Amino acid sequence: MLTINHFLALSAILFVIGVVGVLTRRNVIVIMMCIELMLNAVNLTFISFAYYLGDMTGHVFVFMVMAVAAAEAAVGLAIVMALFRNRETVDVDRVSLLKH
Amino acid sequence: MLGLENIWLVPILPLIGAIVNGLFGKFMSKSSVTLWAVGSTGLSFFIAVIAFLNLLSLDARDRVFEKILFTWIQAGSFTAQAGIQIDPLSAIFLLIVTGVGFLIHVYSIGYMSHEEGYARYFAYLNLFMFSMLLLILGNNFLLMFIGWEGVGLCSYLLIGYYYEKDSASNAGKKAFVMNRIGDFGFLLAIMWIFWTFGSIDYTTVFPSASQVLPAGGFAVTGITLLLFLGATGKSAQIPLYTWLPDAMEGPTPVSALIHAATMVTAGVYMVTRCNALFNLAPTSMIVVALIGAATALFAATMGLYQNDIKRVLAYSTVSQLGYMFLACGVGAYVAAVFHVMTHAFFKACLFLGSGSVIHGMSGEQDMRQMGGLKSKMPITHMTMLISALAISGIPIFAGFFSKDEILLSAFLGHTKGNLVYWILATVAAAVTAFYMFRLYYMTFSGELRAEDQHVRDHVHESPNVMTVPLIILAFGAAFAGFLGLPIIEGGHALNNFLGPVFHTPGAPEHPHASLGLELFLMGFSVSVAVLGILVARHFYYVRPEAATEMAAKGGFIKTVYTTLQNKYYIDEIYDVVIVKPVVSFSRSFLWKIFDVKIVDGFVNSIASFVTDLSSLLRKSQTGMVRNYALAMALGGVFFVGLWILALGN
Amino acid sequence: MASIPVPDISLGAIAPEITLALTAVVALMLEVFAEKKGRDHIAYISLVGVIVACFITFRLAGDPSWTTFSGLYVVDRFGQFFKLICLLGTGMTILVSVKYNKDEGIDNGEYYALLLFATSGMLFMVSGSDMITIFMGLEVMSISLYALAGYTRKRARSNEASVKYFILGSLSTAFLLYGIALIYGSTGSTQIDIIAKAVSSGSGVEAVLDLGIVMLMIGFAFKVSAVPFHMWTPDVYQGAPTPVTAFMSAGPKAAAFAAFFRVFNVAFPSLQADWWVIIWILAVATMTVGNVIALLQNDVKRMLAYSSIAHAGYILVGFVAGGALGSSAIMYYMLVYTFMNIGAFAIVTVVGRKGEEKTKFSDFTGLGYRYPLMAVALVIFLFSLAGIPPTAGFVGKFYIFMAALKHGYVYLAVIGVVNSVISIFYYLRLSVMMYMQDEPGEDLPPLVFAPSLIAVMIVAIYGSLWLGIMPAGYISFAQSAFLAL
Amino acid sequence: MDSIPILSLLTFLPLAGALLILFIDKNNKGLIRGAAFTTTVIVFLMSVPLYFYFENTYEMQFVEKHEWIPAWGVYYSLGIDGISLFLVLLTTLITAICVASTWTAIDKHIKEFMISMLILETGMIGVFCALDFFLFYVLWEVMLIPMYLMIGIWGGQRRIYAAVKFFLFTMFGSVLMLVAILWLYFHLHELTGQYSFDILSYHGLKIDPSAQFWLFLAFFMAFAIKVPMFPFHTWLPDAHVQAPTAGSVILAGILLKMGTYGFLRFSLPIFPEAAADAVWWISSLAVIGIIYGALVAMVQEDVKKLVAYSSVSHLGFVMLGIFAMNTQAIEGGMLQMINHGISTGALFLIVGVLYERRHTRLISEYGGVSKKMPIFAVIFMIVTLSSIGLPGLNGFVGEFLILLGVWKANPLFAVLATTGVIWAAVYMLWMFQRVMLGKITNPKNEKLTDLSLREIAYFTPLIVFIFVLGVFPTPFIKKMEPSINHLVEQTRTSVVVQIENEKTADGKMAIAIKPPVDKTSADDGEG
Amino acid sequence: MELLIFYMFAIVSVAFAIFMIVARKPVSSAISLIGVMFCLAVFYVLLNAHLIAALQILVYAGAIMVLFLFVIMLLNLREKQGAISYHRTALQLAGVAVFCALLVPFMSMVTIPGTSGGAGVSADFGTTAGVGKLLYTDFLLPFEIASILLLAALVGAVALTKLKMK
Repeated sequence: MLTINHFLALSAILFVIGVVGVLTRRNVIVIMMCIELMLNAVNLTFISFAYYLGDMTGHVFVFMVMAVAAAEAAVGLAIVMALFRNRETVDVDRVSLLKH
Repeated sequence: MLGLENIWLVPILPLIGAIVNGLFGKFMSKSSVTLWAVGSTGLSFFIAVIAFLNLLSLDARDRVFEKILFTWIQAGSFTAQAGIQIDPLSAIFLLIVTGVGFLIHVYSIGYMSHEEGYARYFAYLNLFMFSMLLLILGNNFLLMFIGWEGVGLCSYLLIGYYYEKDSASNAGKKAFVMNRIGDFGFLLAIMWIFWTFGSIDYTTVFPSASQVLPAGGFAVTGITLLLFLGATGKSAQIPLYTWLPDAMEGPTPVSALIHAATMVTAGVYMVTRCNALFNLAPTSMIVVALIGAATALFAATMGLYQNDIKRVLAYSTVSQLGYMFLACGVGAYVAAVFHVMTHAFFKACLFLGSGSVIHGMSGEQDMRQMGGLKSKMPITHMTMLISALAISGIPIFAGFFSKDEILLSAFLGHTKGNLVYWILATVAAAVTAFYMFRLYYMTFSGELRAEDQHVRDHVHESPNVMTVPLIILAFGAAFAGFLGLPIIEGGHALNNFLGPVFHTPGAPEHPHASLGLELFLMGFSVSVAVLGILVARHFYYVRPEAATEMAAKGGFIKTVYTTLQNKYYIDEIYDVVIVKPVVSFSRSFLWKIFDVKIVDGFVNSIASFVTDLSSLLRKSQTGMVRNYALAMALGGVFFVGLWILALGN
Repeated sequence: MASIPVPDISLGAIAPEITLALTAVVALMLEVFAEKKGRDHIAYISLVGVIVACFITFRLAGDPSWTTFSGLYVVDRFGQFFKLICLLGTGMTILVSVKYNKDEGIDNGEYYALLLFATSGMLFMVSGSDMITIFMGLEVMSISLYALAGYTRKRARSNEASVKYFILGSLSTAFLLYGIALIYGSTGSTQIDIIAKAVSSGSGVEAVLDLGIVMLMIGFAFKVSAVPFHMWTPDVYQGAPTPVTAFMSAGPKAAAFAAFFRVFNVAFPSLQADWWVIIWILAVATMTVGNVIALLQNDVKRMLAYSSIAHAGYILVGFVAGGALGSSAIMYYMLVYTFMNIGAFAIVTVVGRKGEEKTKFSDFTGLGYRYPLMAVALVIFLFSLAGIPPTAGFVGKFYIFMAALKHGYVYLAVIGVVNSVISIFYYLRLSVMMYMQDEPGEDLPPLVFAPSLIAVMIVAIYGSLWLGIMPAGYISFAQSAFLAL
Repeated sequence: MDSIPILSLLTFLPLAGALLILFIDKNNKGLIRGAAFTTTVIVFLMSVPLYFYFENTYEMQFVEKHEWIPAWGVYYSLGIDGISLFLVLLTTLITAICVASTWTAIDKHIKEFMISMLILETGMIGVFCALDFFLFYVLWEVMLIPMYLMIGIWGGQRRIYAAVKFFLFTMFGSVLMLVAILWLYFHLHELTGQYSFDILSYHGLKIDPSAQFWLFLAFFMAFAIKVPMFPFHTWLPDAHVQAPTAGSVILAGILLKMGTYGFLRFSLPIFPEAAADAVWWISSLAVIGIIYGALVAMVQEDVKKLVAYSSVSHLGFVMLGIFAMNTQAIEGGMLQMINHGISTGALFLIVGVLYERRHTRLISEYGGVSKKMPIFAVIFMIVTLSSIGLPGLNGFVGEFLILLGVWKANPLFAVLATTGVIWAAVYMLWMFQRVMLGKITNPKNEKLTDLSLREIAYFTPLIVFIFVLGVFPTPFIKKMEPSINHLVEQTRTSVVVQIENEKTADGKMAIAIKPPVDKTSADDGEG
Repeated sequence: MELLIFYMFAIVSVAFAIFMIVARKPVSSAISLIGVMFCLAVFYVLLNAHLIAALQILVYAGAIMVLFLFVIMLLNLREKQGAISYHRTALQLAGVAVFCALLVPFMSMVTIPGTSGGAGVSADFGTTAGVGKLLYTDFLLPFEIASILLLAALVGAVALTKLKMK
């Protein structure tokens, strides 16, 4: 019997993978992809809750998250472009002028 | 007009003199300075005499006059009036102070004529007169305390008169601090008295003393011992006497006035004034008598081998003050006051005489440089001889009567151990006679030993302005004793006059001795004194080289000699035992370690702890974005865990 | 075809946001037509937009509160007050930017448009009574800020700031969103008053709800830069163009606090007994870490960044206290903070000169005598930040600690005041530099004070000083505007 | 008199002066100095009538009360009683003298200096007049800023360290007090149902003794640091030594009094039980302070540091007096505050005179100065004597009354404290000797010039007060007595109640103060 | 049947996700992410969210990920030369395991009363009409805000990448 718990567990796992990706990858673009993965995981949560609650707010929310994800991707990639132009790198560990 | 009503003028006049000379003396001519200074003192003496006569004219029981000028301090139930009180005791002191004071002012005109700070000197001197008179005339303890500290201040200022000399300023400071130690006791005593009696007025405290305080109780013993601590400071008794010999750094008239005739007797005045309290405290009386007797002998021995003419006199003063306290301690207050009076004459005379000698010797104070001044300074010689005889206790001279009365009282006294005091005092009398005549012979007989040709050429008798006071004082030293003729019953004028003051409850009975015993004791003390004189004559007149030979021999005698010359090393002992440890404890522990390292260090270490923490925490800000993300994740885990584990609803 | 019901819409309620958005569009269009030189008018037109929005907001600030957009948007005095703070911050930032942007060559319409978009996002966020409004507002604000932080894109530091801000910001958004999702799941709604009902009736799914609340808290804590979610702040504040830093430290923070406060006090008041502990810990950690690290900073911008972390801590104290007094204290504090902090950053832009070369502490040496008025102004801001009377910062802190004590948080208040003592040290350091160090030998070209900067300084001084001396009106305003529950 | 807001005028006139100076060109030094001096003199002259119009009751007088922050119950309310009257007068006097003393001593940034000075005066007068906790606290901290600037800008070598230390240290104490004030504020609400910062409404408030302890501690920290009491004194030597002369004078003369004033105005009447419990501790600290301050002062090599440590000693007396909690001791404490303001102020001015001429404060650099500066020597001597409490001068009366009162409370403390009299003589005279007496050994001292007329002029009022207060202290005591009696009564009644409670509770006495049983203390209550 | 589909796609999506974070090349990561997204679309269908499933493919996989790939290609990025760091991979897997252990248990606690299995959903649940109606009525405001958001993002992206700085 497929329950909401299956979906929630799956989305939790995907979310965690996204978090771990953010924490371990050095490539900005990959990090951004990890964040996308996290957002996707959240979307899955929303949709499953919406389904099991019988309430479409979750769908609206996911719709908005997609818009946000698109916007973030646009700005984020623009930032990466600018970074690359300045530094010739997308390695976040090398982006540490500002510290202490 | 000049009755007792105006007695307040007596202290005020010198104060005016002091203010005028203090503020404007620099801009005034020498003669007007003199006029203000000496004039005010003279006027004050004049009023004092009239007041005294007025007092005499009153019935013996009514001889207390009190006048409140204004309320000085009033705080809650505490009141200290600025009021004047005169009774026979203060009247005697009043006369001594104004009289001797006036003479010394006159003498100073001559002695100080070449000094730079002439006006300053007289301002201080007048201020001293004011303080001393306030001390005597004040109607309560606090006013006495003002005068008490005031005279201490003037003593400080005058000792340090030659402030460019380190020894002078050191001596001044020493005097002040030693006095302060005494004042510490006095101040506490005043507080204790206030909280016991609810007042500090003499007229309230003394009459009710025997009712309020149980005789021999803790309170009265404590109060009197604290008062006596004050007295030991001011009157240079063991253990606070060391300042007085050093005080000789001041100009000689100052030594005569302050450190011989008046200020140092303030302690005696205080003890006699508080006789009502002391009588209730037998233990304190023993302490007073013992300290007095011990000081009398101890100081006398230190005077034996001093070569500075003024130092000899200084130790002699300490010793004589010891006699006075001995008298107080055995309850012979009249004898004490009597001795104060005679001592004022002969000691002032001796000091002024020595001043005259010093003046004549162009400032030389070392007796080894003197000799043979008999012919060159005849008046000085005569007056000093009379005074030396007086202090040695040779009959008909003043000192004989007063000292004899003390010895007699000691012998007969009710106080425990009175015979011990008598022996100490008698030995001291012999020693006194010896060193006084040692001084006399070294100064006046033989040949002039001065090495400096300039000094030799300029030895001269002092001007009249200096010799006249000498003569007057010598006259007093010779004849003042007749005020207290002991033998003629009823002839003891002083006793009759002062009697009412000392007839307080608990006062010891006046000792009665048979005429024979009295005469025997008299004879004994005189012969002891004569012995002392003869020994001195042997060593310093007949065979002047004998003393040096003996000293040169070495061994025990030499040790005694150097010990005496170094005053038993008491100053050095004080220095090593008290002064140095306190200073180095304060400097190397309290300041450099406790204050800087511990108190301040604690505060600074808090600051450095915070900054250390800061630099540690700063390191967490690595600049690595992934570390930041990790921190966020861990923070999240922490809070989730906290919520679930600790708070879970 | 099913008819679509007419939605419950009141455009008047979102008129300020609309105004801002339209002004932003105008700014974008003006950019197209603007000359190379003399393009200050973009800034001033943006400013006019902000002022108009201010007026509208002010007019909307009446009793009682009402909701619109099907309960997604609420108009109440609490929100309007915070909106005014955000608008104030934006207005002042625009003034600070004029001269700076010209020096930096970034004086174009996009910049102001982004500022205005961000502001409109804040306003939505402040008034949002549904998670979705709050989330969208937050994202509008954040995305604009990511771009603004990296606006001087040629500069490595600015670039780095935006990278860091972006990565961490997105991460926090993900957390926030996950929190919202879980709360939604366990209560069945995203509207905060419905959530409140579900939570208080206990019909929610507790474990997941709790997890959601914590996740949500992480998201907000990030935005208000509370420790340990603060680490982006110093780097971003230091790297971003100074006017943007000034902007970020005021409006977005105020908006985030408003939303944070609203969500927690409207949606989860019944769990207050639990979450106050977390906020308490956040408050203490934030104050302490912010202040302690700020002690040893050598760059003024970075110091101010840490100081802003610390200030978030003080505001969290008011948050913990809660209630009418707590919320009005936060409001007053945010208002004051906007004045003094932007004032301080304004001076940093002046002293920093072209290209922000001079933002070190040592660059302030001797300024007290060369530019006395400016130095006095900075000292006022610093003392206000430090909370020393008679500045507004003092009244603000007083207010906050008053609220804390009213509800019995004595330890929190004690920790707070001790922290404010620590903070004095680094604020004083700057005054030490200006007044007490010998002047440097090197000759630098004189500082340039544009009229716009003078205007912003006057406003800031007014706020930092007058609000401290005569705070009565503002306080009663804040107290009347507390979050009605 | 009632119709004129005299206290507001006094408080804000200096501020107006500061504003005026703000608009004077900074190079017009004469005008700046003149404006500042005129302002302070006017303020002083305006403050003098306070003394004459002051009625001998304990009620607050010249009261002004206006709404300030109604939402919190904060009022702008000023008023003075016998305790604050003299501190206000002292402030106005000392400030005027300070301005006069800086005529040549301050030669850079004069404008800033004078503005700081005037703002400081506003703060100081305000603190003593404030009857509202909020107002009090605001002004209490406002003063820190100009003082901080004065030390930091015009100070000596380590001025920054000293200034920051001063600021942080005193701030630390005051913020704890702030928390306590706020706590009290809500407690007042609990007890009476009203929100008020009115200081007087806190007097005699029955606060739970266990809470009192913490509150008292918080207030104690603020005031003890300000005083400064023994272990909290460490900021003082640094601040004093580094501050410019006028700063030191103000610091010693007035700022330190704020601590002791705080104890009288707040700690005793608001927390009588806690204060009574603390008597032993505070008195011990005070006695330690007296002796410790004196001993450390004795061995200082820097004149200013010596005077600074002597303040620790003198303020120890004041604290001892205040915590003897009887009329004499508190009156003595009040007098001692005034006296310390005058004498230590004068001492710092004296050090300033020397420093201005020789630019060193090391005692070893001097010696024999009397020879070159006779007038100075006289003034120095008088001030020294005043400082060591010579009877007839001001120092004595206060010290004596303190000791008298302390004797009643606890003779042991009185005995120990009285040794302070000896130590004072030791360190002051030793210092005087090393600086002024002896031969001139340092050739640099040969060029010393005596006091100028201006310098004499600003010393004169101090010297006059040294004598006046020493000889005629009663008029001053009379003015303060009603207030102090009232204070003692307030303190005592609650303590008596507490003692009775404790007696019934566990049958033992835990209080250091005796209830009024004997005749004399009953008198005290009535004055 | 549903359960089987779920498990199948769940395993696949997790595998893609893990490969995304361990992959050496950004392009591989991107491709993996697209894979995850396709799987998610399947779940959306399972959950009756047809519109969202479509958008998932169109917007995410179609638009956003293409953008990513485009940038990756544009910048010609590659991670440091060398094989997959097994050390890092182990770390990543361990991290995933730990965090999952912390997080997943929560999800098993969720119970939705009464509606298990989503039996009671209405006919237009998840359809374009259903969601669209909501968007234009109750959720009009966020929809409008989204327009501002996209405009802001556009402006931001342009501002950050314009070649010239004046």
